[in-house]
This record gives sequence, structure tokens and C-alpha cells, in this order.
Amino acid sequence: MSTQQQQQEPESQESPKDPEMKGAESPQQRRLKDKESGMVDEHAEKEAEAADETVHLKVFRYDPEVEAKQEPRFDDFHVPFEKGMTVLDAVMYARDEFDSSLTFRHSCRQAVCGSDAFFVNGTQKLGCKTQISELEQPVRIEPLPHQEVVKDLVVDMDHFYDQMHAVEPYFQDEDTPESDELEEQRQTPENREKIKMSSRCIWCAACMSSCNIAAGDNEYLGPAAINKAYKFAMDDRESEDIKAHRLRILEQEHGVWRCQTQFSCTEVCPKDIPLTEHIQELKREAVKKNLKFW
Amino acid sequence: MAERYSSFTPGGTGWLLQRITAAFLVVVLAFHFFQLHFVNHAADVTFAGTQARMSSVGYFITMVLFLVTAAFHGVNGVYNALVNQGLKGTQKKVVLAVLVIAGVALVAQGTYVALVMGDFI
Amino acid sequence: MSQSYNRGLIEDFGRWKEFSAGMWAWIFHKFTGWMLIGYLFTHIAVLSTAIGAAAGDPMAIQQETDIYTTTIQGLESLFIIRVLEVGLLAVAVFHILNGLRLLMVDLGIGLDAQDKSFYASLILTGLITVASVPTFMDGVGF
Amino acid sequence: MYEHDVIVVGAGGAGLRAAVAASEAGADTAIVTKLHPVRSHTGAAEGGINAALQEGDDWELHAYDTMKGSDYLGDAPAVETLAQDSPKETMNLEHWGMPFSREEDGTVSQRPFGGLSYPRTTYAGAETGHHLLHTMYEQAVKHGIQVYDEWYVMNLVTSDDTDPNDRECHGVVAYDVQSGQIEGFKANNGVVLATGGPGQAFDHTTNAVSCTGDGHAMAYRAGVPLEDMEFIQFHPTSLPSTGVLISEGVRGEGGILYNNDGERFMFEHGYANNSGELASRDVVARAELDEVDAGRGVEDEYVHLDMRHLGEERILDRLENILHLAEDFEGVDGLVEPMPVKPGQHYAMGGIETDENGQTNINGLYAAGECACVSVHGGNRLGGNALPELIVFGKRAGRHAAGDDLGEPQIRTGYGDDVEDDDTDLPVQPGAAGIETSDGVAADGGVTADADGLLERAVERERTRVDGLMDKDSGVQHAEIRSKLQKAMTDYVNVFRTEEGIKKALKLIRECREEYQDVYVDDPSRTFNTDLQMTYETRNLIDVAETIALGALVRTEFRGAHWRQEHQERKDEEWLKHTLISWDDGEPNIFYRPVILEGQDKTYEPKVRSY
Ligand SMILES: Cc1cc2nc3c(=O)[nH]c(=O)nc-3n(C[C@H](O)[C@H](O)[C@H](O)COP(=O)(O)OP(=O)(O)OC[C@H]3O[C@@H](n4cnc5c(N)ncnc54)[C@H](O)[C@@H]3O)c2cc1C
Ligand code: HEM
Ligand code: SF4
Ligand code: F3S
Ligand code: FES
Repeated sequence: MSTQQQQQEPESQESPKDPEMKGAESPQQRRLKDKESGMVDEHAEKEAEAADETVHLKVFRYDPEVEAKQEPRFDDFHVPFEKGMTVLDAVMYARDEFDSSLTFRHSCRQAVCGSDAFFVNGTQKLGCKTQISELEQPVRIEPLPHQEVVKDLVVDMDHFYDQMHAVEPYFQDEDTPESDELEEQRQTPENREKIKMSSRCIWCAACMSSCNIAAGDNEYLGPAAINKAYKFAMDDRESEDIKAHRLRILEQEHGVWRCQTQFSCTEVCPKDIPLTEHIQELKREAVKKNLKFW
Repeated sequence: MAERYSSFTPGGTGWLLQRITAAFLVVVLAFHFFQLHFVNHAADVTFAGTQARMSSVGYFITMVLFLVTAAFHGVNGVYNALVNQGLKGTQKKVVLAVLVIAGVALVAQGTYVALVMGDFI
Repeated sequence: MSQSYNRGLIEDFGRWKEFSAGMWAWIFHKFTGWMLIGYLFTHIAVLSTAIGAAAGDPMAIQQETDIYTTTIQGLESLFIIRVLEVGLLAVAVFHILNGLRLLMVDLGIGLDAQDKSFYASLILTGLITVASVPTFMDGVGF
Repeated sequence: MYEHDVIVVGAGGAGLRAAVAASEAGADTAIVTKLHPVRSHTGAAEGGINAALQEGDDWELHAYDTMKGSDYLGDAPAVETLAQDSPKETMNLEHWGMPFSREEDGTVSQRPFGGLSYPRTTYAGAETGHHLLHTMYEQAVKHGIQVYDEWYVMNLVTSDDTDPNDRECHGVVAYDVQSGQIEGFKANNGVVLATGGPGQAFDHTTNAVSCTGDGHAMAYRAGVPLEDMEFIQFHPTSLPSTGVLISEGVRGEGGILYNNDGERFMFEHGYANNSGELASRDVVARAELDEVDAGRGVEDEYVHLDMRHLGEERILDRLENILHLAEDFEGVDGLVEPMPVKPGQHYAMGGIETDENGQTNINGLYAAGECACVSVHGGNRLGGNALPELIVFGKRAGRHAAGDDLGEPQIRTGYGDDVEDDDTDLPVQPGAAGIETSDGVAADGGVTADADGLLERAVERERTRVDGLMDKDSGVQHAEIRSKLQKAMTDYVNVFRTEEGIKKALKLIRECREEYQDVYVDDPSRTFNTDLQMTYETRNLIDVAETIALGALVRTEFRGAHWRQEHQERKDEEWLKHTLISWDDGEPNIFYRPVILEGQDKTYEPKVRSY
């Protein structure tokens, strides 16, 4: 296997910028150095120290059935830090190692199932998509505000689902022929691009939880449901009549007009959906539809 | 669940009017402020001066329009704000009635004052 | 959405430290809007003295001793009124600037810069207010 | 008690498709699912749906590719059904509004994928599964299908007949996670299991935390054989800390794998001198593990996948998604440093044995999706072939359960005269231990009560079980057993399998089974007790893990994803047959059924699988 030795050398000479792939320096450190070169050295050291350290979590606890937990409280957990650790990893560790009654929803661990939106250090975040290393300690983890708490970090999602269902969230073909002889519909790439962002929603309810208007008005459809309707209303495959019908739903009292452009929905959306923009566009569409001569 | 919505004329007419009045107000409000604090200092205002300005029909019309739009914009704004906070049912109807009356009274009184000022009546 | 337990002093507004630009803009706009409509009512009330003035002695108008003129000038001579006027200007300027920002948002223009435009409105309001202080304070103790 | 015509367990792509089909066929349909439908793991699929849509492509080519990919362990009738129905099912999705990526002329885009002779993978960005899942859920909402979400199905309700083939399924017992109440769900026509994969049997997997093989275990204990469980696909590039999948696209675009010494080991150590990083999934996965075993792994655990040389522009253009994944889940910036990757469990080719109509040997019990084995994937699944399986066989199962006539199936199920018994010596006694036998279906032999009576008895049984678990206040916790099990599987039944290792694993699984006798639930609350739910799941994982290990032990050849150190070649003489394991009253029984290679009008001849 002597040949490998020879091959290895030119390899590392060819790419001098490439730091040798040695385990001595953790990728985390390197990332920080490369990224914010210069001022970060100190920071990187702190990171390295943190590697042997623990993360201090303050987790909201509540259970209507258990006496000790009927009065909401915060529990402290000290979880060993690991590179790449996310908020979800940390609470899972706390549950598996310290307290098996710690309750939260989670499933995919990759930001597609939308079950683990929490209120982390004061903002709505997806647990699995939030790196611990980017948060200030202690990390305060609470259930989503403005939703009833079922237990610990679990909130009642029924209201959110009701709002999502209220916008008739399904494609409405006038005539769906027998499935065997379906002719492919055409859609321009531009039109697909237009609805692309709106179609990424994972129903995590972070946006709804962050919106003051939704907090005050239970009937407000909320940014996620409006965005869902946007996806259909803007899809050219649906006819103009159906689009008009969709706008009629949206322009009701608790529809798009409720939005006061607070932008917090857009800021917290883990899928980067431009919610405010979509809501505003629908307001204009609704006005246009009503001003026939436009 | 569209049935749930009630007592509301859809279509965003209110919303649109709020924007249109706002756009109009930007111009007149700026003009008004400038006129009464920079061109003529408020401290130097006299009835005679006011009368002189107001008797110009153009100025009179502008001011009345200013009043009407501001009243609508303000009252509609307050109403929306309250409704956004979850006001509904009878309470909402009462608030609407009160606000409409207040708004109409404001416009009526203001127009009357302006007519007097302009020496039209 | 309703709350089944108490998570701190004031759930909604007690979290102001965690508010973002858009929320502050909303709150300020609300506040200034209400101030303005409140002012409009008082303003018309004060101006209503013109009715008395017109009905009174035309000589008084000549001598600037009619009730309208004296009321306004009387008010204007008070320091506190001048301060309030500056406040009103600040309120109006912010409402106008942020109102313009909102109009842009409604048209879908510059949504990415919504937080920056809010800060800009704040700063501009401050500047205009400060700049106008001499004019407003002219003649009362300054 | 709740009552419906068809009860679908699980609301991933397969469950939703089955429910919509059953509802369209006129049945009163309900879905019972432990996650809200949109949380199902189908949402994680990235790549696409294989369907022969274009002119020049042909379903027969798709069938051929699939058969070859399966290493000739797929059943031809199933493979051909998949290839034939996939195009129209894909078009159906399109009509339901699924936002497929588009070509300039407005038609859906298709891309090439590993093992396919034609670019026929239809996709919607890199989020095909997400869109499929949501589109399907929208249809379920449209049809007004009743969804019992966050209801955990604990067991099936079947009749007591001694021969599993005579049994009939009457419904399920489920537990409302939110309130803790346990109820029976009666199914007048049929129960469709669509509970997804068993990835959590391994400690490093691209599967969700909810992929615990519940359906497998429930069907298994009710008397349905599990088929080809030893065939587990490992994906070579998953992130070490979470198991999040880094798409094959990175290597497709030219990404390079390095070991800790900075060597491009795929070439330098001769694992794949022609295709290098682009060799098939199992080859690359084995190479990575070899490197780590030889002490050349980074931090003794993983290798590096480097894409920096592709340049920022190209990366942002085609692999932007990957940058986010590496950053969000591993804290690594793919533009400035290589990404750590290691093999992770990805997909289970085997599952609940069904025929082309989704039906099992138990009357009225169906299975579809990843939990089922029809079998189309045989020894190895091609990328992009799982999603069409969901829609094609999900639909068939739903329709058949609702009473539609789909014709006589060609695939046989259950223990019968066409099977061959196994005679391998097992190192330990697998199956039931202690109290677990009390769950044996035919426990009180022969007394066949009516459906309602059976349901009531089953509900009572689960209530007692839960009370027992909750009343105990000391013992072992599920997390401990689960991690021991996962470790055993990852250490010994992973990519590399040796006889000795598998036997060790079987012993450890047996230990887990015994420890499970002392399991207890610490959380005293009935409200959203995830502790209880995970305790149930852990028991299912033990059963499923055991079948995987048993299958791996008895299959003494190297086929598809199943690699055995002592048996380095595919043995077609001996092994053109499916491994079947049935619970049989707590004592696993292993037998074999021949593969069907005769299609509609041709027979698929086994050839060497090389690309
Ligand atoms: C990261 C990743 C990428 C993939 N990419 C592709 C790809 O590009 N192309 C492709 O074809 N395939 C791909 N696959 C494979 C494919 O996505 C899966 O095989 C498929 O989605 C499984 O669908 P399912 O409906 O069978 O199960 P799931 O979607 O997993 O759904 C299971 C359902 O069952 C429910 N359930 C489970 N247990 C219970 C219980 N006890 N009680 C009640 N409900 C229960 C759950 O709530 C859930 O709703 C990928 C898989 C992964 C993990
Ligand atoms: C000069 C230019 C003005 C502009 C550009 C402007 C703009 C706006 C806009 C766009 C809104 C709607 C906010 C929303 O719905 O999100 C609004 C609200 C409001 N405006 Fe104005 N406005 C102006 C002047 C005035 C004046 C003169 C008054 C008082 C008479 C006033 C009182 C209000 C009130 C009370 C509200 C409602 C505030 C709330 O939401 O609580 N505005 N303004
Ligand atoms: S719009 Fe964004 S924040 Fe809101 S539910 Fe969807 S993904 Fe979550
Ligand atoms: S936070 Fe709320 S007010 Fe509108 S912009 Fe978003 S919905
Ligand atoms: S666990 Fe699925 S989104 Fe976080």
C-alpha cells in the first residue's frame, strides 16, 4: 500500500488552502474561523471550551393532572454539549436521561414535519432546526404562545388546523374525469415558481403564534391559512371562477384585512415563506376583483 | 367555514378607502401644518386672518374635504382597531353607531364652523 | 387564542422586549392615529369659538379681542401648549412617514426593508421634530 | 367504540391514498394515526416518483429496471403493476394540484436516477415527498374523511382461529394520546395498515422518530408473516449527529469522499475503481465503514464529503438545500469545509406480506406503503420507487378494502403448501418471553366470539396492560432498552453482517425482551403521555428487530443490500425465494416462498447486477 502514500502527498499540495483533514481542530472551530476570520479566535476558543461543557436549559413544565406540575414552572436541565446539537437534541437528551415525563412533539428531526415549533429565548423556532451554539444561555424553552398548553411543550393545535381547513385547502377542478384518462395539465415554470414558496409550509404554526392579531382575534384565518389559500389562488391550473371563489373566502371580515402587516410571521417562518408579501398581494387581488373596471 | 363570517361587507372597500384617504391626507395635512405653523405662526392667528383665508372657495373646499377625509380615516381607523382586538356582537354594533354619530357630528360641526369662518352664512 | 394558564405578567404585551420592528411600528401607528383623531375633535371644538366670534361685535374682530382670536392666542401663549404642539407634530410626522411606509407595504414595494424603513421613519421623525422646535417655541420664553 | 367501514392506520402517503380510494369507492372511511397526517415521514422524501410518462419511455422498461434493481427478488406481478399504474397515479396527483417541477412547455419535469434506464423520476423540487403528502392530505380533507389524529394504535382485533389464514380482522384498539383514553375501532370491511418504516430499530437512521414499525409488529403478532426483513437499505451519506439525509445529488454533481488522511478512498483503496463515489449505495456505504474500521475515519466515526471544489455558484444553483441541511443540522458550512457523513439506515425493503391487492393472509387485513412487502423492491429498492409504491398499492388496498373487485391476485400469502420450512439452528429462543405470551392471539383457543365481543376483549386487554405499566413504579425505562436494541442492531446487523455478529445481536435482542418484562412508565399522567407511547413502540421495535436479525442469519448469500461476510455471492440456485417469519403463538416460525419471475408476457431472467 505504499502507493497511497505517494498519492496522498500531491493531493495535499494541490490544495494548499485546504486545511488538512485532521481531527485536531473541530470543524466547528474551523467554520467559525473561516467565516468571520480575524475577530473570531477568542470566540472559537470559547466554543471549544463549550464542547466539554453543558448546556443550561430552562424548560417550561405544566401538566393539569399532576399536582406538582399544575402550577406552571421552569425546570433546569444541564445537558452535555455536542457539536451540531440542536434544541430538539437537547430536550430529547433531557427526556431520555433525566426525566421521561418531559413532553414535546417531534418526529422527523429535519424540519419537514413541523411538529416541534417552540418558543425559544423569546422567539418561535423549530427545535430541530435551531443550533444550540447560536443561542444565549440559559436557553429558555417554552410552548408556543397564544395556544392552549396541553402539557409541557405541547400545545393544542386544533384551532390552527381549523383555520387551515377553513380556506378549502384542496385543488378544485370543475371536472375530475375518471382517473384512467387524465390528460396532463400544463403549467408554466414561471407560474410554478410563483407558488413555490407558498407550497413549502409545514404547518408548524410558528407564524400564527407570533402574530398579535391572531392572538387577539380567534377567528382571524392567520398567516398560514392565508398562505395556503394563496398557493391555490395563484395556481393557473385552477380556473378564474374558482380563484374568485377563493378570494371571496379570504376577503371576509376575519380574512386578509385583519393582517396589520406586523411581519413577525415572516420573520419566524422556518421555511422562509414571505407570508406578509403573500397576504398583501391577496388584499390587492381582492380589491382588484371588486373594482370591476380595473 | 365561510358561513362563520357575518355582518361584514367583504371586498375591502374600507381597507381601500383607508389607503386612499391616507394618500390624500399626506398632501393636505402637510400643507395644513406648513400653512399654520411656518407660513403663519399659530400664535399670530386672528379671526380676521382666518376669515380671509376661508372666504376663498378653493381653500374652503380643500379644508372641508380635509375634514371629511380625516374624520373618515380617523373614525374608520379607530373602528378597525377595536374590531381587530376582537370586538364583536352587540358591542361592535354599538361602537360602530357611536363612532358614526361622532364622525358625522364632527363633520357637521366642522363644516358649519368653516361656513361661518368663510362668512358664507 | 386563549390561554389556559398564566405564563408571566402580561402574556401579550408583557413580552415587549421580544417585539420586532413590525410590531413596534404597529403599536406606534395605532397610538399616533388615536392621538390625531383625538386632536381633530379638540381642534374643531376650539375652532368652534369662531361661531361666537362671528355672532359677536364686528369691532372686536377688528381689535382682535373677539373670542376666537383671544382663545387661540391665549392658548398659544402657554408654554405647555407649545410643548404639546411639538408633540403633536412628532405624532403627525411619525404617522405620516409610517403611513407612507405602510402604503408601500400595501403595494408590495420594499418588503424586505420593512424594518429599516421603520427605523428610518423613527429617525426622520426625531430630526424633523427637533428641527422645528425653534419655530414652535418662538415667543414663549425661549 | 367507533365504527367505520374501512379503517386506515397511518396517514403517510400510503395511508392517505388508501383512505381516499376507499372513500371514493363509497366506503365510510376513517384514518387513525399517531401523528397528524402532515407530520408523517413521507414528507421527508426528496428525490422523486418514478413513472414512465414520456414518449420513448415505457412501463416495461421501468419494470425491467425495478426487477434488476431488486436483484431478482421482486415478484413480477407486483413489479409490473407498479410500473403500469405509476404513470396514471402520478397524473392523478398532478390533477390534485401537486406542484411538480415544470419544463418550458409546461409539462412535468423528469430526471435521471440511479439504476434507471430512462430519466423517469418525476419531482417537485427537492421536496417531492412533502408535496405528495400535503396534496394527498388536501384530498382527504376534500373527501371529508374522518381523521383521528394523535391516536396511537396499540393492537389489531382479529378472530381466534388457530390457523392464521382463517382469521378475520375486525378492527383496532387505539389510545388517544391527548386524553389517555383507550377505545375500540370497529372496521366493518377492513383495516389497512400504512404505518411506515421500522428505521428506529437502528440508532442511526434517516427515518423519523415515529418510524417504529408498529404495523409490522401488530400484524406479525396477529399471525401475518413478515417478508424479507433482512433487506435494509443503508444510505452512504447521512449526517453523523442526526441522520439527516444528504442527497445523492452531491456525489452526482461531483462531490468527493475523503477519509481522515485526506485520501479519496473510493479510488485509492480500490473500492470502486470505475465509478468511485458514484458506485451504488451499498458499495459506498461499505467502503465508508471499512475506512472507519481501518482507523482512517474522522473522529473514528465518519468520513468527509467535500463539495467545495464545485464552486460557490454551482453549489448555490443546484445544491442550495444541502447547504441549509449541513448548516442547520450539523453546524457545518458546506462552502468552506467538507461535510461529515456516514451510512445510515434508510429504507426497509421487506415488511408485512401482502398480495397485489394489498391483502394479507388474514381476511380483512391490508397493508400498504413501506410497512408492506408486495414485493416490488426485493433485495434493494431503487431511488424513486417508494413513492409510486405508496400511491399505486395504497390505492389498490383502499379500493379492495372498500369492496371493489380488483381481480384474483397472483401472489400467495400466509403459510401454505407452496412454502418451504427453514432448519437453521438459532442461538437463542426468539419470540415471546414471560408476560408477553398473554398477548398471544389464540390464547384462549377456539372460542370465537362475535366482532363486538372480540373488540371489547381486546380493549380490556390493552387497558389492563396500560394500567400495569403505569402502576409499576420502578424497573427499567424504555429509553434504556431502546438504545441497547438500537446499538445491537447497528453494531451487528448493519451494513456488514457476520454469522457471529448476528448471533450476538439475537442474544442481545433476547436480553432486551427479558428486560422489557420489567419496563415501567414513570410519567403518572394520562395527558399526552409520550413515555407510555414510546414504551409501546419499544416493544414493537424489539419484535421487528428480531425478525430483521433472524432473516439476516438464515439468508446465507449476498444479494442486494444484504451482505454476508461468509457468503460473498448471490446464490440463485438456492435463494430465489422470500424469507418469511411468522409469530405463530409467540414462537417465530421461518419459512420460504419462491420468487415469481414470470410477468404478464415475459419471464425475468436473473442477470448479474452491474451498472
Ligand atoms: C429521507 C428520506 C428520503 C426519501 N426519499 C425518497 C425518494 O426520493 N423517492 C422515493 O420514492 N422514496 C423516498 N423515500 C422513501 C419513502 O419516503 C418512504 O418509504 C415512504 O414515504 C413511506 O410512506 P408510508 O406512507 O408507508 O409511511 P409514513 O409516511 O412513514 O407514514 C406512517 C404513518 O403511520 C402512522 N403510524 C405509525 N404507527 C402508528 C400507530 N401505531 N398507530 C397509528 N398510526 C401509526 C404515522 O402516524 C404516519 O402517519 C425516502 C425516505 C426517507 C427517510
Ligand atoms: C397624513 C397622512 C396620513 C397617513 C399617510 C395615514 C396613514 C394611515 C394608514 C395607512 C392607516 C392604516 C393602518 C392600518 O390599517 O394598518 C392609518 C390608520 C389610522 N389613522 Fe392615519 N394617516 C394619516 C393621517 C391621519 C390623521 C390626520 C388622522 C386623524 C384624524 C389619522 C388617524 C388614524 C387612525 C385613528 C388610524 C387607526 C390606527 C389604528 O390602527 O389603531 N390619520 N393611517
Ligand atoms: S407558514 Fe411558515 S411558520 Fe407558518 S405554519 Fe407554515 S411553515 Fe410554519
Ligand atoms: S404577523 Fe400577523 S399581522 Fe399580518 S404580517 Fe403576519 S399576519
Ligand atoms: S422534528 Fe420535524 S420539524 Fe422538527
